[in-house]
Amino acid sequence: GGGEAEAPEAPEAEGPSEIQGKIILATTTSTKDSGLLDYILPEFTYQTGWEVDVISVGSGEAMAMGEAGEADVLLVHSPKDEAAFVEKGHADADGRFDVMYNDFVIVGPADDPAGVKAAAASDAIAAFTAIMEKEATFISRGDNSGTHKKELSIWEKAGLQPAGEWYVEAAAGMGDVITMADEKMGYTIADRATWLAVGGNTQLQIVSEKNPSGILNNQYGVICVNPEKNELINADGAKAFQNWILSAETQELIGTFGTEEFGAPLFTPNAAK
Amino acid sequence: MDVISAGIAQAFRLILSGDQEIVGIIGLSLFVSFSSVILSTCLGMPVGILLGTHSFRGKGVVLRIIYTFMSLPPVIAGLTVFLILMRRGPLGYLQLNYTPTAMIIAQICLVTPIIIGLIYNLVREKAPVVNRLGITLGAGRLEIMFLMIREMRIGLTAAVVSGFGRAISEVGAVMIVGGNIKGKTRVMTTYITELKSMGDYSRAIAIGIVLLIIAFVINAILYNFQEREGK
Amino acid sequence: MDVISAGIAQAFRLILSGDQEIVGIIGLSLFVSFSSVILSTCLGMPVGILLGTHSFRGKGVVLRIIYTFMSLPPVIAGLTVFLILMRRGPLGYLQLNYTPTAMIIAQICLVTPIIIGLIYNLVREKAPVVNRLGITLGAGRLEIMFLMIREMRIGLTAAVVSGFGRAISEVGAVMIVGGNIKGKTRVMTTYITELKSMGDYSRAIAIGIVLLIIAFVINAILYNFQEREGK
Amino acid sequence: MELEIRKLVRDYGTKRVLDLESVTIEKGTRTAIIGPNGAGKSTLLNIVSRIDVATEGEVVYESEDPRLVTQVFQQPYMLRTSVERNIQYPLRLRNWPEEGMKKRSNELMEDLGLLDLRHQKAWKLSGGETQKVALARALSFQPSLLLLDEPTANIDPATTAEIEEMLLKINREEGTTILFVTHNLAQARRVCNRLLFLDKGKLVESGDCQEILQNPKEEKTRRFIAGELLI
Amino acid sequence: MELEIRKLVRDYGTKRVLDLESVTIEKGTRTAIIGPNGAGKSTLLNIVSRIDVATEGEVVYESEDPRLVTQVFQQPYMLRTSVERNIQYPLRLRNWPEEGMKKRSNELMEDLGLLDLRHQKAWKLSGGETQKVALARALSFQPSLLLLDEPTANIDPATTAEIEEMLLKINREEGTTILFVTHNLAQARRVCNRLLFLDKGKLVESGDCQEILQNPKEEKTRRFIAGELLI
Ligand SMILES: Nc1ncnc2c1ncn2[C@@H]1O[C@H](COP(=O)(O)OP(=O)(O)OP(=O)(O)O)[C@@H](O)[C@H]1O
Ligand SMILES: Nc1ncnc2c1ncn2[C@@H]1O[C@H](COP(=O)(O)OP(=O)(O)OP(=O)(O)O)[C@@H](O)[C@H]1O
Ligand SMILES: [Mg+2]
Ligand SMILES: [Mg+2]
Repeated sequence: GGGEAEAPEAPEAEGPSEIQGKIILATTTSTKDSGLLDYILPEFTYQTGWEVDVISVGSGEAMAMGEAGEADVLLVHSPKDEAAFVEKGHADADGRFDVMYNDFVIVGPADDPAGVKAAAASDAIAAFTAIMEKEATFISRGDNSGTHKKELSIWEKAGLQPAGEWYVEAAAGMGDVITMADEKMGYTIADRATWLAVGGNTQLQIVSEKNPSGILNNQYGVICVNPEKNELINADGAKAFQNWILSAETQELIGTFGTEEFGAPLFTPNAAK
Repeated sequence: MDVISAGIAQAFRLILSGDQEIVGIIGLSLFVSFSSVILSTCLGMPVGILLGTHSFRGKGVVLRIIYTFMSLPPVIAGLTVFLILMRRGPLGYLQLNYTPTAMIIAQICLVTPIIIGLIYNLVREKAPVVNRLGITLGAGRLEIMFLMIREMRIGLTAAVVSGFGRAISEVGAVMIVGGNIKGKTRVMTTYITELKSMGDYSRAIAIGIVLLIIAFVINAILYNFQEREGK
Repeated sequence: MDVISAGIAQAFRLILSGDQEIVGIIGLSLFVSFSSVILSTCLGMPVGILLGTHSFRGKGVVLRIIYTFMSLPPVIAGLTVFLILMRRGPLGYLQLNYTPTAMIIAQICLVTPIIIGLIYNLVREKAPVVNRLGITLGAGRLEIMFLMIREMRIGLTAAVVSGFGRAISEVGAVMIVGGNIKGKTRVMTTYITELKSMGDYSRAIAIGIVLLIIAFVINAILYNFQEREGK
Repeated sequence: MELEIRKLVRDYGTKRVLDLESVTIEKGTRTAIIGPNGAGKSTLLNIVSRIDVATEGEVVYESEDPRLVTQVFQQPYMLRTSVERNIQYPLRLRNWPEEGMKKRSNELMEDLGLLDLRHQKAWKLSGGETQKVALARALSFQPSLLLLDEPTANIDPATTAEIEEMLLKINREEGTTILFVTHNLAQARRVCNRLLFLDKGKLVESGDCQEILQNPKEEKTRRFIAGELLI
Repeated sequence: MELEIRKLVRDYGTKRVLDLESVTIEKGTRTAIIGPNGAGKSTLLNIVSRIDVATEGEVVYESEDPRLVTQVFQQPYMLRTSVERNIQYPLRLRNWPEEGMKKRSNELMEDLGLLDLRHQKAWKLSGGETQKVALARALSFQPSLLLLDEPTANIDPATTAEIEEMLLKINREEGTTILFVTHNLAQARRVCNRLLFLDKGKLVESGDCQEILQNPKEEKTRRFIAGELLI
């Protein structure tokens, strides 16, 4: 993405702006289900007067919506596809910006039959290799979501091609897949936000996390959709959103989200300054 | 099971709490489902009655198609309406996607065939008798239609109730065209789905129970009306 | 609109290609829906007929509850069955979650009330006449039940077809208890949802059209059967 | 001339149930239609009252207004409302004022001994009561042509006498043309001045009622009339 | 004794439609039940044939077997199949062999002039034809008690004579007890040897048929019989 970082126009702190219209934000389920957007968006509307219709879908669909010009701005986590998206000219002139990241965790049954926790507590590639060697049940998202793409990239880096009875391709939502892993006493990879929300109800545990190489990082980016796609795209609102979410104040706000409930922030802001 | 009983307890707490957000969600559910059922009834009832009373070439095919559309998956109904209403779509200039109006349109696509099919099936046997009575007493076409409705009101009510059940419990279509936007297009079923995907099963079940209680109250009202009229 | 026409074209290509995976998905859809409809019919038809022919204290309440369950959201049906069948649930030892059996059970919960409600409504008016004929000709209870079924076969078929439409088009329940596992529990509707979430609209519509074509063929078969029998 | 029947044919599938040569019914006449079961008498009435259509031929009416023709069926259908409202229904269609309707229906109920039943549910009456209500309903709006299909078959002797009296009276006072299907030859003799004898869909004989009953020209008619002497 | 009616009362809501003192019907008798419309004649038959239940009192039968009692209704219901199969249905219930059924139904169709109609759809017959089929169906299994509700009301004179003949014959040859509702006093005189006169639900007079018709003891009966003289 381009490294441009305009200072966002700080609104006068006197009162709410007049509502001037709405933008459509297509995003992944994790940003919405984690509660992040509910936490930060009122501030955006208050400051700029743009209302936001949040459509939470898979990353794949979010980008399809962008491509079709159905959304004005995207907040997604599938960097490779995002690059391709920009390349093909679906983004506006400014392209894509990093916003924040959280991380993926590999979770598995309490008794950890593949011994991942002992062998590879912070090595995702070793963890996957151990699971495949033991043919321990592994549930894959199997739906081209950002999480699924991340999983596939780890298999690829490990030089493995998972297949067989133990490798369950369940194309369902993240929460469903965590539940399924619990039911089937298998492993899976999940984004931390969803894991924190759903994992408490299960008997699963984190078996591998915080890979030093950053392979388990879950990077979110923001993209304004190319306004030439159709005349209904709200380019002003989209740009205002992009500027706002990249602004120092918002980044700070993102950095505080989740501390109350989980004791630690769910997302780490990392907008390119 | 604890989850289910917790859900039941929570359902009652929710109802008693009168939480503004929940009230809004329930209100929108009712608004969307009632609107779509009323419009579907206006469309489907005359069509069902006409099919039940008239013969014409190709009627068999029409019926088969209607029965087929009783199997229309909500996701497909939603997707089709979405594609038609989308910005680049033929009706994009109306900017209806992600509004309750779009949700109503999508539900009409689902509910109308059900209402037509059920009414046709109900009317078919009794209609000829009512029809010939109407004719010999000097009723016009429209008057005969009203007579049919009055004579078969119990069965017709049940058909409409089935349509309502379908509309209020359906999630696939309203999720796609509505987008489950908080405070705007979030209805009970999309909220249930969201809660479920967040792993909050007991709250999901609580909302489900609230939905059933509402359906029960509505059915009870219609049923009482039937009781008084029928028998 | 391009997406829709692309979907239509793709639907025919899919059907003609005979792709093994698609064939498996269609087969499982049919297996699950037929099984649940057959079992629901076995449960629901006698209950519907008995409700239509007998009076007893509390019948009004029973009917209201059945009508209410016609509005049961699939997600709730799925979730409840899931919680009962889950590993830590009361029937967890059966290990049925994520199997077609669980999908059938969840669909039975959805379809049975629909079949009971529709049949009750259908039987109510005509049943007394058939009933008294049966009694005076010396038919026993069971024989009267069969007589009802034979006399009202057209309407009953339509009720069952409605139930089938509900089962085959439903996604919420089978998604939760089945999990949409490739090669195991993936059916047409869960596949459609998956395709949609991947943004592959035209393929989603193609599968939707395949589903409708199948429903059309099944309806046409039943309808032809009706045609021969009725009139 | 009230109406002219022009070479009427009616086929059901391959079965020809009516195949009449032309006949004219004069205004103000009282015509009996007699013949064995299945001769086509009801079919003829149905075509005249426009609820059935001829396969070939046509009926030409003096008046253009179809609302002046009415028919009382062999098995009358009662609207799902009170006796009184059944009788008033044709008047309501004609926008009579509430007052006038009340007066007219009271008159008719008085004549037919229905006053006690006025608030009863009409569809739960006994066989004879039903037929009386159907008659009152047909007479309410003073039709110019009255078609009756065995109107006193289920009515007790005293009431039968009253009804015959009534028919003669409206014919005399209002000039109502009457077409009257009956199996009771004595009744035909008492009430009618014209007669059509049908057998197997054909018009065997027509003419003056008394004359034919005394001196039938055709062998078939002779045998039919002789049949009555057996009983 | 074929059956004993013990102080029978039947209320519909607040309306008492039957309030009989005790009566015995002897085996092999032919009893006419006469009375004005709404007297409770059909209600009485319905209770005797067990399709209605008395509010108070009971009917005691000589035979325990309910399959020996049958009834022909005022408005008979035809099964949705052919004439022949309608007639054979009670035999099928009794597991008669195919051969025997064919023979028996042929016999009856011959007697009632139904042979031409054997393959017709029974529910599309004319009024009189319907009644003949219903009679044949009831007679098929040689019941010991036959309840008839105005069985010849819609039947032509020659066939009426044949049916009366037939009833006398089965009574004579098989000792069948006959309970016979009719408005035709001449018919009662021809067919019956006992008579019950009902009015407003009460038993006004009972005894020998010919005697009562010639010399009624009660004023009400006298007036009713005089009514026939008017026609
Ligand atoms: N819808 C129909 N389909 C087939 N056949 C029919 C239909 N309606 C009537 N018929 C036949 O047409 C013939 C004439 O019927 P119609 O009812 O006119 O007789 P009808 O003279 O009124 O006899 P009845 O005195 O018994 O009432 C009968 O043989 C009957 O079976
Ligand atoms: N289900 C019912 N609900 C209310 N009233 C009824 C019901 N059935 C019959 N009645 C009333 O009971 C009375 C007796 O009816 P029933 O049918 O026994 O008369 P009936 O003697 O057979 O008369 P008809 O000669 O006219 O056939 C009638 O006044 C009728 O209106
Ligand atoms: Mg007739
Ligand atoms: Mg009666």
